[in-house]
Amino acid sequence: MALADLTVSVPVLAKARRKKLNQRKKTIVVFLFACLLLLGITVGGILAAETAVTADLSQKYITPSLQHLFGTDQLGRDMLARVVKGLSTSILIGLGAASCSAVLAILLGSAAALLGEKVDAAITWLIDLMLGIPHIVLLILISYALGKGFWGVTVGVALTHWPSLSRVIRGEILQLKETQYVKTARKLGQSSWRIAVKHMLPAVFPQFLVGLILLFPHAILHEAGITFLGFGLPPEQPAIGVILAESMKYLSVGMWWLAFFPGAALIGVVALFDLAGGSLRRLIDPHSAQE
Amino acid sequence: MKRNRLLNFVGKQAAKLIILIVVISMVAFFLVAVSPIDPVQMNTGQAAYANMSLEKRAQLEEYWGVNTPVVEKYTNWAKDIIHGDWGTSLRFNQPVLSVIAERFTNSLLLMIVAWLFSGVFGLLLGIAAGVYRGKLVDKIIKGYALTLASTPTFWLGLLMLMIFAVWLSWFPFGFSTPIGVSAAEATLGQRLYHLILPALTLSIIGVANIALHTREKVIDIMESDFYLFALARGESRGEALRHHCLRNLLLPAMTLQFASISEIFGGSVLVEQVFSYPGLGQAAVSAGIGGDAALLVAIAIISACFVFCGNLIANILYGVVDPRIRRGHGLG
Amino acid sequence: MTCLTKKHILEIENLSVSFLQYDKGMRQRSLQVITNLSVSVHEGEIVAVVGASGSGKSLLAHAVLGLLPANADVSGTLRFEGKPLTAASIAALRGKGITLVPQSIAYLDPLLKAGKAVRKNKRDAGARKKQRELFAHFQLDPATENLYPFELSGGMARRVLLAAALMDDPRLIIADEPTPGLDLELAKKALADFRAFADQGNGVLLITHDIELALSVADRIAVFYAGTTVEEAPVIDFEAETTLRHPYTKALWRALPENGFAALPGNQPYVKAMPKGCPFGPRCSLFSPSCEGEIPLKTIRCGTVRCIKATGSVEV
Amino acid sequence: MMLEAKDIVFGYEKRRPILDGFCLSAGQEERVALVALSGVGKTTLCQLLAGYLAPWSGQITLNQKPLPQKGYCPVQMIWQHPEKSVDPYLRMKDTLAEGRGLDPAVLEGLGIESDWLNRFPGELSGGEIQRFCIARALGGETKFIIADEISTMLDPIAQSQIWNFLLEEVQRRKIGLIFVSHSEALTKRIATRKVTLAE
Repeated sequence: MALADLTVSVPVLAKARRKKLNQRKKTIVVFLFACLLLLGITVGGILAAETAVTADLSQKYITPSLQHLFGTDQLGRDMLARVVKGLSTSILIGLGAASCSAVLAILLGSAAALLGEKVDAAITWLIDLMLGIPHIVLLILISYALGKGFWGVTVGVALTHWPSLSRVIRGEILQLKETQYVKTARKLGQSSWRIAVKHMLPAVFPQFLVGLILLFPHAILHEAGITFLGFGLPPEQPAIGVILAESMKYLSVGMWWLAFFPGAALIGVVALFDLAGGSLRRLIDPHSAQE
Repeated sequence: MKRNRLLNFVGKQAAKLIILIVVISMVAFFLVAVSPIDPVQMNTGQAAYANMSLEKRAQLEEYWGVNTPVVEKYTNWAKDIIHGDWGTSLRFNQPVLSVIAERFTNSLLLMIVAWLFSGVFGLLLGIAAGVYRGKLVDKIIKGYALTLASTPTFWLGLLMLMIFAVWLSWFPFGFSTPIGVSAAEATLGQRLYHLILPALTLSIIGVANIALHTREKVIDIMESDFYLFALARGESRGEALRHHCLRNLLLPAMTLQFASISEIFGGSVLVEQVFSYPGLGQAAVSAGIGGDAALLVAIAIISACFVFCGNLIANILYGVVDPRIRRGHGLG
Repeated sequence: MTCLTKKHILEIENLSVSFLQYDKGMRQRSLQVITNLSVSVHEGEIVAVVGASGSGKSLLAHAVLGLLPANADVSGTLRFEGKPLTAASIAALRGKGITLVPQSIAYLDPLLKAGKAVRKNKRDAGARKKQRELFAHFQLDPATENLYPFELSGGMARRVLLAAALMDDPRLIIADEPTPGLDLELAKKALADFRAFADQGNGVLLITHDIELALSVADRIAVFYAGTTVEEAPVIDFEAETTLRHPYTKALWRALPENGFAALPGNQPYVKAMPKGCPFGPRCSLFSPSCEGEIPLKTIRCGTVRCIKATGSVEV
Repeated sequence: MMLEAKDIVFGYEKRRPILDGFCLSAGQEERVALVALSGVGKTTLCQLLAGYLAPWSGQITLNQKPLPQKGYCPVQMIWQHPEKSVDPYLRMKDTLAEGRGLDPAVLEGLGIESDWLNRFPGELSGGEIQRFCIARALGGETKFIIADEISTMLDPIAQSQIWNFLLEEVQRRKIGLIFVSHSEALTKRIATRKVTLAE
């Protein structure tokens, strides 16, 4: 570095804070680590499906030990296996529902921005309406309409999470439409289709991708919440919400591990998604190049 | 002129609210009507339902309105509501309005406490984190907020119950009044005592969002041209922050906090369930499980109105506080 | 005319600014945007630094005031009224000795009324009186102090910004592109205000891309090219090509619409691909291999130049 | 072929026109300078003339016909801020391809270096990008160029480079030029006619 060996004759007036580890490299590592871990949990859950529902009444109420890291429940089922299976279910439902939601978001958001004022007004109104009812109430209604269970929760989460992302995408496209370069492209005779592909897609796609990943944690938390309330996955399935709802009965007798580990593990998964989304944003966003 | 504008504004908002109520009631009715869940079966239990005589079953189906077509049900409901009759909650066997009135006061108390607490603390933590960006304080606050943002509300509730009610026995194990004491007889002290844990749970979760948001805003301000100009004119960092930060922060923070009413409501549903706190959220859950259409619809409407009012207050306050709106274009 | 008899207010010697950045890959590199820049301002003088936009000259103002972001490296010798400056003494001078007139209204807090902004939130009678005097001096209506920035017109905003700068009786104003967005009339008025300030024995460092404007108001011009000042000359030297010192300045002169509008081929070098030695070397007709070495600053006829070929004689 | 503006009324806020009854008529061999005080909306006027904005009333015609809404517009505008008028996600050669495409004579005339073609706008200076914008606007069907302070942000050398090229090109191809500049010297040098906008 040319400035490192400055002599006394040229005083240094300000010195940049240098970071030891390259931030960009660190971000990539974090992103990959989060993705791998999530993949591991998902696969692990599928493998642990059998153990998670196997009851062994001789092994009831065991506090966490080396043999059962997370302890066992009232039927002697291994809580570790149940938690991993539950997380895996949550991740799959979260992925499915959030992806559907994101597709809805991009369809409605771009329709609002591109198909004229009337469509825009209708979709904006719908967005406001959806945001006007608390998520949970809407989830309860949708889940009830679909007879609760797997479909209730998946469709519910998919139908309730698109509005905010949709609004972002709409805003982004409207802004792009007003840029001088898009207006100029139009005057140069470029077709709407080419403008959409060449100018809009590359600008909207990163936003969409990050928005999608940041939808996962929301979807997962809502899935767990609604299941906890009794509107989601059925009680026989080892979902985090089910496990926690069951644990309530044993709380007053001090079986803390039934509630503690499943919840903490859920936080871990949600935080991993947040981490992945956040680091992806930092990788894509050109403004963070100087950080 | 000014009066006219005010009337215009009130009229517009009222029309918006009425349309909102109509649409939500229709959607809610439709959703309840298409459900495959049989309310009779849900409310009598498996065994009783199987042993029931056909006449009895028909009578109950009549009572729950299972066979009435949805349009007819809706028009009946709409006619009644114009006369101020919200129908009867079949689950609680009481007029919907009285169920809601009682539950809503409980919930409101809970939500207001949590809302104020999370707003004030969120703002303070956010400012601290933003001002000391990159320092230890920032890292701790950021870590705290990010962890909480990923924490399921109900799990935190369970944890609080476990620690403060079971292990330490500092607080009661749920409900809004001591066991055996009705709401009417309970003293204010007793009610507040029962309120602390659920309100705390809700606040702790609520802090995360506003703190993170405020932090971003503080950083934005510290990178703004006007902050730079303040420094260039010799104001110290502290002065520049005092002069330019709070004012520019309060507006977005206020909007965010009012917009978060929807989330606080959602959180209260879960927290009430955990703490067996007899609020609106808990009523929504049991109405949903029991197929209590009238109550479910009413709760959907009330919650939407609640959120609507929050946004409206935010808009009005914005108009009062922000000179660009106050002196520029006025309300609406 | 005798040279440099007046007292210096600000001297900048060998100022360098570089930023720590990430390339497309993952390497951290430092990007040199200002190299060995030297310029000085005397009492009663307006000195204009002219250069193309994006050439890094707006960083000059922030560098002198010590307001660059944390990823900047700054080095060089700054002297204010003869005393060398350190990072700490710069901070103490901000607003008192040196002040900034920014380029636009975006530098005013959108939620603060003009009067309060000018007073820096002070409420005491003294500050209030001073602010009102300044407003009166700039022919701003007294009601202006209760207006928010969004309510100010372009001309009003400019005068408010100037009043803000003068609030603490500075010795030196650094004006960063104070005229874009203003038409010629308003721009001339703005510059007349700077002239009046300088005539009281103060200094103005005017940073601008507009050479026409600079020539009409400044006493001396510093020409900025690819991150450095290649020549600093009294404005009178710009009346003819022959009195100028640096080949770039001469080319600049020839390119002016009133002097022939002649285009010199080539472009300013890219910051990531600076030539060795003289940055103008690749476009210079006088180029020789010795231009790739170190180029010292020469003083010739009351001006300075960074060119090894420059001589004291006036070519005809 | 004439570019004509008749009784143009336009504004951004209701009932507050910033242009009221503006008229202009320019031929293909003219170089018209628009001169006005700031705040009169020269950029707005440029956008109206190039068909980017529709006037409240009055009309802009080329050869007695309104400007085409679709396809290549024979009236092309060059903006004041080059970095805003190119897509930051596109390489310069792709931006260029939208208009005239790669014409070595134009690239050379404008001093565009070949390695700039593969760069993104963020890797070029404003003056360098502006050359691409000029090249882009000089398509074969261009009949009029509207130039809105295109050299304001450039140093005099770059300014003379691009103007010398542009002037030669419009004279050779008989392209009408309408331009805005606050520089008196530049206006005097280029314009064949001066149109002053009153407030």
